Amino acid sequence: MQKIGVFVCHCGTNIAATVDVKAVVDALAKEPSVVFAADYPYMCSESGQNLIKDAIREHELTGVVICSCSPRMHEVTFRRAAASAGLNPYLVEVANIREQCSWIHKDKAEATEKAIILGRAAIAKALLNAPLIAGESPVTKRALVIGGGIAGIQTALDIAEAGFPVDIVEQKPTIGGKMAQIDKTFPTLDCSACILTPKMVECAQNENIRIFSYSEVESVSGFVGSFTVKIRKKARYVDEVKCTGCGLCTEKCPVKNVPNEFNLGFDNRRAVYIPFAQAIPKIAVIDPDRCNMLKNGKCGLCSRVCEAGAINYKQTDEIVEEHYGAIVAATGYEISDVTRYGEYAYTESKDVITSLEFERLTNAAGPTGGVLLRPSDGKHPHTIVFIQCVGSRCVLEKGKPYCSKICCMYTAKHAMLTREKYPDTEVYVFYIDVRTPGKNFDEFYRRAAEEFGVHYIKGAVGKIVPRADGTLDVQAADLIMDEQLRISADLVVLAAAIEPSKTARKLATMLTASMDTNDFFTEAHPKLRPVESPTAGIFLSGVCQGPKDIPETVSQAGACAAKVIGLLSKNKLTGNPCVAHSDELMCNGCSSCANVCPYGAITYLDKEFRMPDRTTKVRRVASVNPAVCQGCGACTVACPSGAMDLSGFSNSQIMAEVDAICR
Amino acid sequence: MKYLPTARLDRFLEDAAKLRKIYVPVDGEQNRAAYRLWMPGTVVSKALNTTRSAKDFFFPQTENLVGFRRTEKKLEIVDPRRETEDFAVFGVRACDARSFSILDKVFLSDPADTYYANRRAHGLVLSVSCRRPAETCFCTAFGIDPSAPEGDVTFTDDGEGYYVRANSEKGEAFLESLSGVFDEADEAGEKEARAQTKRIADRLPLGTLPLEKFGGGKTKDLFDRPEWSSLSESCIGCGTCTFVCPTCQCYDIRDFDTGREVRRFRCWDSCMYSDFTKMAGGNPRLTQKERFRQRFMHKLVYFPENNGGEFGCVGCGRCLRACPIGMNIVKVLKTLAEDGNES
Amino acid sequence: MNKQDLKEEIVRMSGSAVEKCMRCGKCSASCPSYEDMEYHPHEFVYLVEKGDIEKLMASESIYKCLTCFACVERCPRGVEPAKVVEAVRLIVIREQGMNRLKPDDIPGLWDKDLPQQAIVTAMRKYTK
Amino acid sequence: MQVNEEFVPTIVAFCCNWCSYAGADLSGTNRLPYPANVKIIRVPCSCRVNPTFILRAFQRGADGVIICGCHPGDCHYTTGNYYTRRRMTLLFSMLDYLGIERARTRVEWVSAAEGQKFAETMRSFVKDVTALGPNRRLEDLRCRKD
Amino acid sequence: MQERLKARARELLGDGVVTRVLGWKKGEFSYDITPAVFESAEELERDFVFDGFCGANLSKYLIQEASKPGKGKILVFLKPCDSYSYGELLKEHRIAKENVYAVGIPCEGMADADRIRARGIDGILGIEHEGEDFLVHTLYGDERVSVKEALAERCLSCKSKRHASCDELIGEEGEDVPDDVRFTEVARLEAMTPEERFEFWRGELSRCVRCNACRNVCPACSCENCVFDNPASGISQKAAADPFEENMYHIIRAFHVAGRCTDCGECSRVCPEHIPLHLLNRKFIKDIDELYGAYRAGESEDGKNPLVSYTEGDVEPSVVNERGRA
Repeated sequence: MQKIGVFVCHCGTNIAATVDVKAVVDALAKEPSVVFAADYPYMCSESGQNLIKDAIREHELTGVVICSCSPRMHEVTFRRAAASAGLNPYLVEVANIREQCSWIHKDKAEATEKAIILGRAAIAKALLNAPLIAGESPVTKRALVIGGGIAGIQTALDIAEAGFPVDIVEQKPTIGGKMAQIDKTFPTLDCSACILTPKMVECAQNENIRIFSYSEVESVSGFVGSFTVKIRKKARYVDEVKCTGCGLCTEKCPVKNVPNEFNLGFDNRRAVYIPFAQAIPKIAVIDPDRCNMLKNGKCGLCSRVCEAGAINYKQTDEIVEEHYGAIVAATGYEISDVTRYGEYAYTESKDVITSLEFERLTNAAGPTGGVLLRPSDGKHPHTIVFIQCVGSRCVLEKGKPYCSKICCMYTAKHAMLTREKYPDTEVYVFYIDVRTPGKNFDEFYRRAAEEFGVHYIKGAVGKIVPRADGTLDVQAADLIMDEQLRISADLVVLAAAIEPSKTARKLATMLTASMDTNDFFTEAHPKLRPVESPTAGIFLSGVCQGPKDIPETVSQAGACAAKVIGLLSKNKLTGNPCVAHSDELMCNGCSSCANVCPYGAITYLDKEFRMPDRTTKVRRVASVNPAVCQGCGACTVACPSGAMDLSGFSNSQIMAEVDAICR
Repeated sequence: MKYLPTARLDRFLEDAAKLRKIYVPVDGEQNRAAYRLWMPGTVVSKALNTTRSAKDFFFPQTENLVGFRRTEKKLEIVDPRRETEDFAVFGVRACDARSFSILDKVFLSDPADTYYANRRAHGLVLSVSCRRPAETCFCTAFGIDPSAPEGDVTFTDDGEGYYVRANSEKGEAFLESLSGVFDEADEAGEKEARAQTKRIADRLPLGTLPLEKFGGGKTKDLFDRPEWSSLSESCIGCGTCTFVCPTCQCYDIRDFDTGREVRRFRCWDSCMYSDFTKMAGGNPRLTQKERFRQRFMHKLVYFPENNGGEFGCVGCGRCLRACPIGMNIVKVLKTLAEDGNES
Repeated sequence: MNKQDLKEEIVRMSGSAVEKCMRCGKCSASCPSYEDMEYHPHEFVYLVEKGDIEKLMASESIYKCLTCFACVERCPRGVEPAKVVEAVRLIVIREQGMNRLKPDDIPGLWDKDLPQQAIVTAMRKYTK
Repeated sequence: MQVNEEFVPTIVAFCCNWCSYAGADLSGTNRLPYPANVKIIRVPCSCRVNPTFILRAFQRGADGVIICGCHPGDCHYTTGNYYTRRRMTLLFSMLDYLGIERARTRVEWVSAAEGQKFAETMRSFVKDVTALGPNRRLEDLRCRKD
Repeated sequence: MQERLKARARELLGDGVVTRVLGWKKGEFSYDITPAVFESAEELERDFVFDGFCGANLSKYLIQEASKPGKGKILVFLKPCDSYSYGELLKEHRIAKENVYAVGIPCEGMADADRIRARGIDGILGIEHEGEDFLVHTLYGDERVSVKEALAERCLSCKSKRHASCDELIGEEGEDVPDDVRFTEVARLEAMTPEERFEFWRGELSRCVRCNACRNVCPACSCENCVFDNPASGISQKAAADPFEENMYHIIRAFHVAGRCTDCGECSRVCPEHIPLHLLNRKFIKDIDELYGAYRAGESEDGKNPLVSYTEGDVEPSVVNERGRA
C-alpha cells in the first residue's frame, strides 16, 4: 500500500490569495493512499522543507506530492529534500498550482477546484512513480578538436592547459586556418600572423596536444564520455618523423606551376610544398595530383635531395582509432561562391576580388610583398570600390539569408588601411547598413570615414562592367542623394558572405549533432548553452556555430574548452534517469525506435529467448543506452508494440494523469 | 395446429411486439444479417442465418456483473442488475435452437449462472425451419433436424407460410394470447413442409460426418494424434470461430475503471487466444497447437464426456464461412477420423 | 479604392513581398531608366509598403520602367520591384478604362504634325 | 459553484517541458488569464504524446485535447516535434475521417517566450470547443458524468 | 499455373535448396483454402492448390517458419501484393531472409466466395473456371458468375502486378496498376459531411466483435505482444464493451500500421462482419501520399517509413481543418 504525503504551499499570498489552500488540503487528504496532508506558507523555505522531511520519516511516505509553483522552479529543491530524508528523489511530484493556476485565475472557487484536480493528477502520477537511480558511465579523459583554425587551436590550448590530452584533426597540411591568411585584425590592426603563429607553435610544443594534420574524421561512434573515432591520416608521401621542414625538396621540385591555395591562386607553389613559412607542423607534403613521380613514376628528384630520407612515394592513407570523452566541432567557414552573382563580373575581371583575396594582396608575406597592385596588370589602383553584403542577407537560392557579421568591420579595416598607405586613392564603400556592435567597433568605422576620408555611400552596386581601358564601370545607387552613380574603378573588393565548411554536414551526421538550414551547427540552447550541441559530449567552437569575428571566436573557444574540461574532470557521468527503456519480451526489433532517436541511443542485440514451449529462439531486440538517451520519448510513440516506455513519464503515468483530470 | 401465411407475418410481429420485445433477423450492411428489435416497417431477412448466433440474447458479449464505487476512503458495492423485460427471438434456426440446450448445461447446472438464468427465464425462442440449407450446414450430422427446430414455438416454413406449433408452456401461452392472427391447419401440411426440407438435407455434402471416433472417453485416442500439428499450423489464433459459434461459452472477467466507479464485467473470451489460460504460474497451453486442440477436443470429446454424450457442436457452419484460413471442425473431424491407429 | 485596399491589390497583383525590402537600393542601382524616373524602383517598393500609392499613380515614372527585370533578377530579398511598378501601372490604366491616356490629356497633346490616321484613331477611341 | 448550466468543456493540454510548459508558466508569471478548465500535463517533448493518450482523454470525458510543443526547428531534442507534426496530422485526419469534429484537437507551437500566445491559444481553443458542445462522438458512455 | 508451381516446388525440394514449401492446401469446397507447409513431393501432389481462391497472404507465416532452428530454408509463393508484405517484414527485421526462398507468382485477382453468395447464390458445392466465368455448382442447380464480379474488392483496386521482394519469378513480371480506383471509396467518404462519415463508421464499426482476425492476419501487426493484449499498456481490451472501444481499437490499429501497411487487404477479407477495414488503412496511405509524397510500404527493404521520418517543411496538423473547406 502506497503512502502519499501531500504538501500544499501558500507561496505567501501568491497561491493563497486565489486558491483556498485549506480546501485543497482537505480534498486531497481524502484521496485513497494519501496518509498525510499539510499546508505551509513557503514550502521551499528551510522550515517548509523540514516539514516534508519530517513527514517522510514519520509517516514512512512512499511518495510525495507538492502543490506549489512550477516544477521548473523547485522540483530540484523538493527532490533534494526528499532524498535527504531517505526517499528516492524521483518519487516526488509537483502540481503546478501557481503559474498554471493561482496566477491566471481570479475566481477563488474556480482556482481552488482546479488546484484540487491538478493535485489529484499529481497524486495519480506519483502512485505510479518508481524509484529511479541515475546510471553512471565512465569518461575517457581525452578530447578531440575537429578543425585547426583559431577556434580549434584556442580550444585545444585551453583544454591542454587544464591538463587533459587533446587531439586536433585538421584536413589541411597545416593548422592555422583562415586567420593565418588574414593580414591585420580589426579594430586594433595588429598583425594577424604575429598573434596567431605563437599559438600554433604552442600547440606543437604542448605535450598534451597531438596534431593530426592532413587528416579527416572517418567515423564516430559511442556517446558522451566514451566516443570512438576513426581518423584518416591522408598520405603525405613524406615521413612526418623524418622531415625537418628544411624546404630543399620544395626548392628542387620541377613542377612549378601549381596554383598556391594559401595565396588564393595569386602565385604558384611546387608539387611538393610547405603551405607557408610558419606552417605547423612544418612538414612537406606532396600533391599527388601534380607530382610526376606519383603520376607516372618519372622524377624522384625530391627523394634524391632529401637528406633526411623522408620522402616515401609508397605511403598510403592510414586509419587511426582513438577514444575520446568529448568532441569539439571547430570546422570554421569558407568564402561563399561569388561567381553566382554575374552582375559583379567576378569571373570576367581579375580586378574584382574577394576580401580574403584582398588580405593576401596586402599581406607582406603575400604574392605582392604587401604592395597593393591590381591583379590584372600589376599597376597601382587609384579608385577602389568595396561592396558589402555580397551574398549575405540574400534570400535567393544562391545567397545566404543571414548577416555574415564580420564584413562591415573588415571592410572598414581594408578601406582605412588603403587610405593610410596610399593617400592618393579614392575609396568608396557601398553599404546597406553598417553594423558595428562590438567594443571600439563603431569608433573604428567612424575613424575610417572621418579621419581617413573613406566615402561611405548608402546604397548597392547594381552592375559592374569591365571597360576596354582596364577600368571597371561601377553602376550604383546613392539612396541618400537619390541618384544613380557611375564610378570608374580600378579595383573592386567584394565582401562575400561566409558559409560553414562544406565538410560540416557530413561531420554533423557522424556526430548525430543537429544543424540549421544554413549548415551551421545548432547549439543546445541559443542563450544558455551556446557552446554545446544538443548531442551530449559534442561541443561547438567558432564559426561552425554561426558567423563571428576573432575575439568572439576566441572567447567561444575558451568557453567551449571550459565545458569540455568540466566534462573531462569528472570520473563518472551521472545520467538523467528519466530515460527510455525497452521491454525485450515485447520488442519486435523493427527499428522504428532507432529511426526516430535523435541521439543514436538505441542499438539492437540478437538475444536468445526461452520460448513458452521450452525451445529457445534468437530474436533481435532494442537496447537503449541510458547514457546517451535524453528522454524525449519519440521512440515510445514510434514503437507499435508498446515495448518502449519512458521512466518518469511512463504511458501508465500519463494516462493516470489524463484520467484524473477528466474524472 | 396453427398456420401463419407469410403475408400476415408482419401482423403477427406487430401483435407480438405489444406483448414483449421481439427480435428478428434483418439484412444489414455488407450482406450481414443480424438480429434487431422489430419495429413497424422492419423487414425480416430471408438469409439462411445471422452472422452472429442467437446466443447473444442469453449470453451477451459483454455484461456488467458488479460495480465498486469509492467515496473518499470507503468502498461501496453496486449491483448493476435491473429487472429484465420479457422478449422473444424470432427466426432462430434448428442449429441455434439446439445450442441453447448446450449452453443451459453449462450455465444452469449447479451453481446456476444467475445472469444467464435470468435472461433464459424472460426469453422466448421462436424457431423457424430451414428451406434452403447451405453447403456448410451439418446440423444433421449431430442429429438435429433442420425441418423441425426446437424452441418454445416452432414455425415450419412451407414457402408460403408457417405451421406454428408450441413446444413449451411458455410458447403455448404466447400463442394463446395471439390466436387471432393464425389460421387453423392440419398436420399434414407441416409434414409435407418438413419432408421438402429433408429432401434437401439428405443431399448436404457434410450431412453425415464420421463421429464414431469422437465422444466421451476418446481423450486418450485423440489427444496425442500427430495430425494436430499440421491442422493447427495455419491457425492465426484469432477468435472468429469462437465468436460466431452458438455454443462457445468461454468468458473472461475484467475490471473497467470509469473514473468514478470500477465496473467488473464479463466478456467473451476465446480459447484460441494466446492469453486464454494465462495464470499466475504461467500458461499451460503454450502453443497454438494446444489451443487449437483444446477447442475441438472440447466440442467433440470433453463436452460429450461430461454431458451424456451430447456433442458441443450444432453444425451451424458459421465457422466454416468465417475462418480466415479455411480451417474448421469438419476438416478436423475428417482428418482425425482417418486411420488413427498408429499412435 | 482606399489606401489599404490599393496596397493589397498591388501586393496581390504583383505577388511581391514589399515588406521584405531591406533598403539596399540594388534595384535602383541596376535600373537603366533611373535618370528618367521621378520615383525610382526602391521608392516604388517603399511607397507601396507605406501605402502611399497615389503619388506613384500620379507619376510618369510608371511609364518609364522598361520591365527589363534587372531589378527582379538582382534583388537579394526576392522583392521583385518591376512587378510592383507594373502593378501600379496596371491599376492606373484600369482606372482609365484600359487606356494609357485620359481623354482630357488629348487636347494638350494635339499637334498638327501628327499623322492624320493617329488623330482619327484617337478621336474614335476617346469619344466613345 | 456556478449556478448557470452553461457548458464548460474539459480540456487536456499536453505541453512539452522545454517550450510550451515554460510558455504556460510565463503566461502565469505575466498574469495572462485563460479558462480554468484547461489542465496541463507536462511531457518531456510533444513527441512523447501517444495517440492513445489523446483517445484516452476523449474516452474519459475530455471535450478537447491540445498538444503544444516547441516551434519546429527549436525542439529541445532537435527533431521531436517534427515527428509530432506528422503523427498528429495523420491522427487528426483519421479522426476527421471518422466524423469526429475537427476543432476538438489541435497542435500549437508555443515557445518558452510566448506566454501571451499560450494564453491566447488556450482562450481560442476553449472557445472553439465550447461552441462544439460536449464530446459525444468519441466518448465512452461508461465514463459519462451523471 | 498450379502445375508449374508444383513442379518448381518439387524441383527445389529435390535439389535440397529448400526443406519445406509454404503454399495453399485444398479444402472441402472450392473456396475454403488453407495455408499449409508441405514437406514432401507426395504432400504437394495430394494437396497443393493454386487457383483463383488462394487469397491468403502467406508472408506473415514466415516470421515463425523462417525462425525455426535447424529447419533449413522454406520456399514461399508470393503474389505481387504479398511480396510487399514480405518486403516490409524484411525491412522490419521480422523475417530471417537467409531462411526463405521467395518465389514471385503472377496474380490475376482472387475471388471471394462471399461475393458470389452476395449474388444470391447459395449451397455452393463446387466452382469451375470457364473462360471469363465461374461455373458454380450448387445444391439448387448450376449458376454462372463472371470472374470479375466474384473478385475481392482489393483485387478490383489492385495496386501492382509487379513484385517487390523475391528471389525468383514464375511467369512474366507485371506492372504497377495506376491508382485510379484505389482511393475512390476513401475520397467518397472524405467528401461526405462529418455527420455522414460518423454515421457510416458507426454503422460499420458497431458490428465489430473484436475477434482480432484483422489483427492476427495482418502482416504489419506482427508484434510479439499486441498493446491490446497487454494489460500493462493501459488500453488492452478483450471486447468492444463500448462504441468507444471499437473506435479506439481500429484507430490505434490503423495508426500502428500507418506507413507500414502495404494495403494487402487481408484485414477486410477475414473480417467475419465484412467491415471495410482497409478503408482506414487506405486513408492513411492516401494522406501520406498527398502530404509527404508517394510512398509504398514494402517496396524497398531499406529506408525509413514516413512516420519515422520528416522534413522541415512538413505541413502543419491544421491542414486537416483547411482541407475540403475551400
